[in-house]
Amino acid sequence: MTEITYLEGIRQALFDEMERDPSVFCIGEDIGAFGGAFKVTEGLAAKFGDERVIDSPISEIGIVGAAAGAAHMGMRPVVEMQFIDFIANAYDILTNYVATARYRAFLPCPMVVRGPSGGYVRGGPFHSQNPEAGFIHTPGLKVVYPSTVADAYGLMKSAIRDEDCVLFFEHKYLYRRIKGELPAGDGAVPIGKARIAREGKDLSIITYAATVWKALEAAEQLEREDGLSVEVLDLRSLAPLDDEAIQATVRKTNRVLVVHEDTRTGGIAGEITARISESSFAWLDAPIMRVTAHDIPLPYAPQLEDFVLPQASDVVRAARWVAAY
Amino acid sequence: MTEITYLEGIRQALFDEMERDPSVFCIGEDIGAFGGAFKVTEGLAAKFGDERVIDSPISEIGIVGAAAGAAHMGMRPVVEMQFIDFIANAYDILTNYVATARYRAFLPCPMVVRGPSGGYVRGGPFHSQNPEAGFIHTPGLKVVYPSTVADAYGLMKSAIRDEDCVLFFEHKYLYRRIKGELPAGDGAVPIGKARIAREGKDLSIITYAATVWKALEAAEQLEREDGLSVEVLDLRSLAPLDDEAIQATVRKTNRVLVVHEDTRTGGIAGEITARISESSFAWLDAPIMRVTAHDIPLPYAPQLEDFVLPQASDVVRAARWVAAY
Amino acid sequence: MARRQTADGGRQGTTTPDRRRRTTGAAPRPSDLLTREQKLELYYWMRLTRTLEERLVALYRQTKVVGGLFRSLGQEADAVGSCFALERRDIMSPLIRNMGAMLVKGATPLEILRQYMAKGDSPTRGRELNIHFGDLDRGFIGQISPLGDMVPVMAGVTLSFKMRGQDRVGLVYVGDGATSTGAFHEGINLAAVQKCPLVVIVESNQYAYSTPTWKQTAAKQMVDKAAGYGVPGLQADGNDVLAVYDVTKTAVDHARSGGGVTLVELVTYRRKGHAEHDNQSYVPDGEIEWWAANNDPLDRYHRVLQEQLGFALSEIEPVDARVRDEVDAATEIAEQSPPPEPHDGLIGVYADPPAETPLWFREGTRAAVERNERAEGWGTWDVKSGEKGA
Amino acid sequence: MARRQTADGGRQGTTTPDRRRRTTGAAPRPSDLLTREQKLELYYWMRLTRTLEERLVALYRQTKVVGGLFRSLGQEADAVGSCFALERRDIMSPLIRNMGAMLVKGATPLEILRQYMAKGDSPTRGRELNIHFGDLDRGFIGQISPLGDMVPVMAGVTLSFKMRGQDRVGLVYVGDGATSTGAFHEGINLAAVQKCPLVVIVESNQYAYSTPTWKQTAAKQMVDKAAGYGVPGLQADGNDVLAVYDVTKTAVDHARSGGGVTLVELVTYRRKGHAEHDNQSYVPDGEIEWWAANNDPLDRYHRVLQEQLGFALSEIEPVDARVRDEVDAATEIAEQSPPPEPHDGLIGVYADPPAETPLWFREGTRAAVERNERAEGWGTWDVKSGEKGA
Ligand SMILES: Cc1ncc(C[n+]2csc(CCOP(=O)(O)OP(=O)(O)O)c2C)c(N)n1
Ligand SMILES: Cc1ncc(C[n+]2csc(CCOP(=O)(O)OP(=O)(O)O)c2C)c(N)n1
Ligand SMILES: [Mg+2]
Ligand SMILES: [Mg+2]
Repeated sequence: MTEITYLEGIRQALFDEMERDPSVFCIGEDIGAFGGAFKVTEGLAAKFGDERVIDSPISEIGIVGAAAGAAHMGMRPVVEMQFIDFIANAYDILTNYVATARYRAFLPCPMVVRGPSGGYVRGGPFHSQNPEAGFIHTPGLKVVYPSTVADAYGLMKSAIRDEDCVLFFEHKYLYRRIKGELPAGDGAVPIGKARIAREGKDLSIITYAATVWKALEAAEQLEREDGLSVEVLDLRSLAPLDDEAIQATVRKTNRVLVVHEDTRTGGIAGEITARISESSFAWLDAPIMRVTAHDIPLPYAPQLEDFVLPQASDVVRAARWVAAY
Repeated sequence: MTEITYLEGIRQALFDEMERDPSVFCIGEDIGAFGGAFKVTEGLAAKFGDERVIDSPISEIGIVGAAAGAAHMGMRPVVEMQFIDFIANAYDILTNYVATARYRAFLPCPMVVRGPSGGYVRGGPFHSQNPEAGFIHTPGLKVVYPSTVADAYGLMKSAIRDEDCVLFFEHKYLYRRIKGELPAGDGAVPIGKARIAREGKDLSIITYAATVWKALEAAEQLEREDGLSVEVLDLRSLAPLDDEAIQATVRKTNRVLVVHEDTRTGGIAGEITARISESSFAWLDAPIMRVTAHDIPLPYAPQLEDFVLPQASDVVRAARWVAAY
Repeated sequence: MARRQTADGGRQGTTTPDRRRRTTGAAPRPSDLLTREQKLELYYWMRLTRTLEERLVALYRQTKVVGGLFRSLGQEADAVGSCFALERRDIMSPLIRNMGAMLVKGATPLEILRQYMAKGDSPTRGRELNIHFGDLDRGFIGQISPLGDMVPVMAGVTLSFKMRGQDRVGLVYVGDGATSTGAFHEGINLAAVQKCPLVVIVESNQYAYSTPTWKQTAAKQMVDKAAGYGVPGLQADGNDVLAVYDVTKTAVDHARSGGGVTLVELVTYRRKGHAEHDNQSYVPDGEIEWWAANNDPLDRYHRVLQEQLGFALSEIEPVDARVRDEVDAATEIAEQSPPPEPHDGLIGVYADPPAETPLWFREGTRAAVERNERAEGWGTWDVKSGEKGA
Repeated sequence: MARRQTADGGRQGTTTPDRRRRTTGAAPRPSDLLTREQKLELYYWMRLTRTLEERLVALYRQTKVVGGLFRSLGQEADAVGSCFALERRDIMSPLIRNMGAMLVKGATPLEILRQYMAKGDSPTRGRELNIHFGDLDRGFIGQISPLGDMVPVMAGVTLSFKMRGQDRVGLVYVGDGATSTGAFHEGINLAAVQKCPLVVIVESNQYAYSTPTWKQTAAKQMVDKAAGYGVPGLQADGNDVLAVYDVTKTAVDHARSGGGVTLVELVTYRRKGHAEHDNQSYVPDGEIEWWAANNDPLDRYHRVLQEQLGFALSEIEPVDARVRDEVDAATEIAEQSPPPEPHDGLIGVYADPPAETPLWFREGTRAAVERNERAEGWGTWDVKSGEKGA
């Protein structure tokens, strides 16, 4: 099999699901013939036609609401946010309408909202966001954020097939930087299951998305320079969280670092810390510590962005501290 | 001095600040002659005129944006959300425009967004929300949520005088249920400082808003029935959090229960747990545990609402568990 | 804010049937094609709406209604006449003043009574308030509180009709106040561009809670918004049920034949407050009385039935009796309905997992309910007495 | 989607000056009252816009521009002519195609160059991109990326003028695409109801990124949206700088005299892609060339200056030279500017506390920058080569 990029993995999943199921369609700004700002949907309109790959007005409320309505009627819409940052515009309709549809009204609302997320690409404060925390806070939504090609592909398949709304965060830093093969067979990756990205026994790093790669880089350095055996758990699914996998790694290594690119206060690391504290307090040999971005709107200049976002070197420094505790 | 309600405390602060500072004005739906859905602004239009107590169209984006623009020009707007639930509609402009104005553009943006929040009042899924977690996650915003009359009054004064945007959550269950006196003098309460609502030495309950009262009720019962001495810390300010006060109570009692009315996953309790874990791990004699609402859109029927929201009896049960650990 | 309304001002003038546009002319009106049964049915639905709401008021006063109570008094023609223009397979999304439309679409008084009383066997099993419920099979979708959101949702419902080549139409109601929301704007614009088979009904009932329309928009009339979306705009007297039917039928036919969206403004008047507690202190003296005396949709249609459509009083009166009986019967059953079981609240946030597990600090089933308080969330309180206003 | 445009279709027809409305007639045009110096100044600002953008293209190709580069080629008249109608004390909010308006308001080429290069002494000290910056003293407010948000913000700016009785006016630009946002709708509606002294300029440049206007709205023209907000709507040829000035001045005067909001549509054409990387594959053949050859705003005004306003070539050419010199000088300084200090990024999220403390795992000042990558966030990539398109 040939290697493809993370972005191609997503595109391939869209392609496969649209081919498999005629009720799947895409809607978003500039996603048709143009293929989207990042070309994720390139080729889809040519293959499936304008009616299934719909260029929309600049209306995030409109397209999310329309997706919900179509989903009620049996369609399976995939909504693109041109940048995930603009999901903020649809916060009301996503958290109030979509998330509650099944519970309050027994309305099925199977839909995916996807878009390029995250920083490390000099996108500035409005093209680099990680808004996942605001959505894992909302019962009724599922949230995934893959870090590998196989997961990008496999989670998109599961997201489209899921009976509820799944927010699918794509890390734009990874779009073309990482390559991998797709597994043989269907390749769907279940939502709600974490992945051990690297086995280890001295310390667990729990993370997701781009910082999985920062953590792996740090883990190698720690092994090389400190002889530390670091386990890296890639959450993949943020809602629901894989409590079992989190518990397993914590009880194995007894030391935890939670790493994410999102800002610190109110980020998911807090939730993970609380769950570990509740379930595995007795297993902890050190405080659960967090490596995150600063609580600052992400600035644009490379010197500033790199300072505000967590880097592999930060993970190394923090891991040494936790290991030495 | 006579006792006034929590609601009257807020109204009095609005009145005093509008009188003191001609740049303060109010804008919101039905807040003028009608005085607002809960009558918080009653009498303000009669006193200060239609131009300073503006009835707006149903446009949460519009009024938050307009407040920001006016704030840039030196005004001090106070925006009412008819129910705080509708702040979701302004999520983009609050988190992207308002929160970042100072940092990215050196634009002052002193404004208050206030509104009736919280449950226990049979308001159903869209008139009972506690959306604070989505906003403490946003650098650049401040968030307060008082539980007493004096704090309702004093924090509103500070919020209006603050140089940045303050989200002021008012608990509608407390509006007319609690009474108190205003302190002599100015009475402004600094943002960022917690309050010890009850002193104790065996266990700390960290909480805010309506559940402060549930915690106090539980503390009394625990004292009476178990001889437990429970400290209750009322956070008052959620962003910034009072790390010092949190640390002090934790290091004093060594056992912590974090209680909030908000849903569990992604609620502020996670953030508080993480901060305690990081700063005071060595002082902990038991896991930090959370008492929160279920991860469910808040249902309407009393039987369901009471089941989904945390009750004093839940706090009692949880506190016993933590105390016995 | 210089612009002011006189007590009986221009607003009331807007109710003459002649304000209907583009539907006048020599061609027969769609309502001419209704059968005698259908014409009487229109009366039945309006009467059922009013009687059922009056029953709810009685239950509200007995504090058997858990939350607020929302009336459509004076707007029954608007809701009933418009929904009557739909086929069974069409989908409709009501707002808080559209109980009449829901009844036409098959919602039952029993469901509505149970829902208002937050019963365990109500359509939402106690999860949602008042008439916030729906049923895809009968063709109506339950609203949520955040105003405007149903417009993009219905854009999507009707987009699916178009994509699948189904011969179905959608209809969404929006209040004059809710036209100010971003959701309304994005939804109707998207539907217009996509030529979705959607009818958008703007109910100009002159108020949004306490806010008169002139504080809501500077537009002279709501129908002026149509051109900005490139769709036809129609306007009708919302208190004339046949006029409402006619204008909506025209829009529905337009949608069904591939013409896309129509914006229909129905001019009417909200005679009760926003909700039952609202004392309407903001309404100019005499305004409500004027409408009650001169422009009640039921009174008007009662006269039309007799004077223009040739119905005898003996044909109309049994309808009133039938409605009373039906509402009585439903009330009796609804009052017996059990409240929801607390644990039922854990089911169905997601399809998978199908239920939440009880929280760690809970053991077994609880009965935490101490008292059945009315949602303060809906109340306008009298500050002095600390009591809720009437 | 049946509606289609021909390559040189109706769209191009919209540029004839005669499409200006309500500004034609016997009365003198506001631009007739401009001095000779001012008329030449208009040319200066347009030339400066173009030359500065061309310089930025060169710097972009040298990868000295950190993020994307946004051109206003072909729209210089729209930005310059409209902003020229403001007084010094008025406040303007630009969008991405309004560098020209910012220059008129006093933004300097040096600031813009530093900003694009993310320098530490740029107006936002490296925090924000390209022309996202402002200065209240000079009367312009920096935009943010989420489209539409500046409309409610400017509603508030101008509301404050009204509340304080200040003799000031606001002007906000919005793209044809951004008219689809809820923020635009809520903002203009609120401003209209409040009769804020605000001019809303819709730049009909025929595209929003790759999306042609007919996929954005079914409205026949953007100016049709005015009636829905109850405000006057004016339209002008956006490539005729004097027509732009005239129509905007009319709207500004209307606002200043208490008349409230005007919606002004300027019909123009975006000759470059959304950003520099965009290869405009979606544009019909010949369309760009047609506009370049027949309707370039600088060419047109160059001719007008000579043929109608009596300027000699010897008066115009020194302007071009002056602009070149200014841009050269600014480039030289900007290139020498230092990058921001990492720790400067900790300052000023709040007034109080004035700075964030460094995170626990950081020690001392870091220099984490490994390479100066261009924001992939702005790029359309060539999938095959893995390279960014030109
Ligand atoms: C987005 C949003 N903001 C505010 C409210 C609070 N609210 C509920 S009903 C109402 C007035 C609605 O007026 P209108 O749309 O004219 O409908 P009507 O009640 O007149 O039928 C308001 C402001 C809401 N439900 N949603
Ligand atoms: C709310 C929002 N959605 C999407 C985007 C992404 N986006 C940036 S520019 C643009 C096109 C803007 O088109 P238009 O408003 O016509 O302005 P123009 O570029 O033509 O001047 C889009 C979709 C955004 N910035 N904000
Ligand atoms: Mg209304
Ligand atoms: Mg455009």
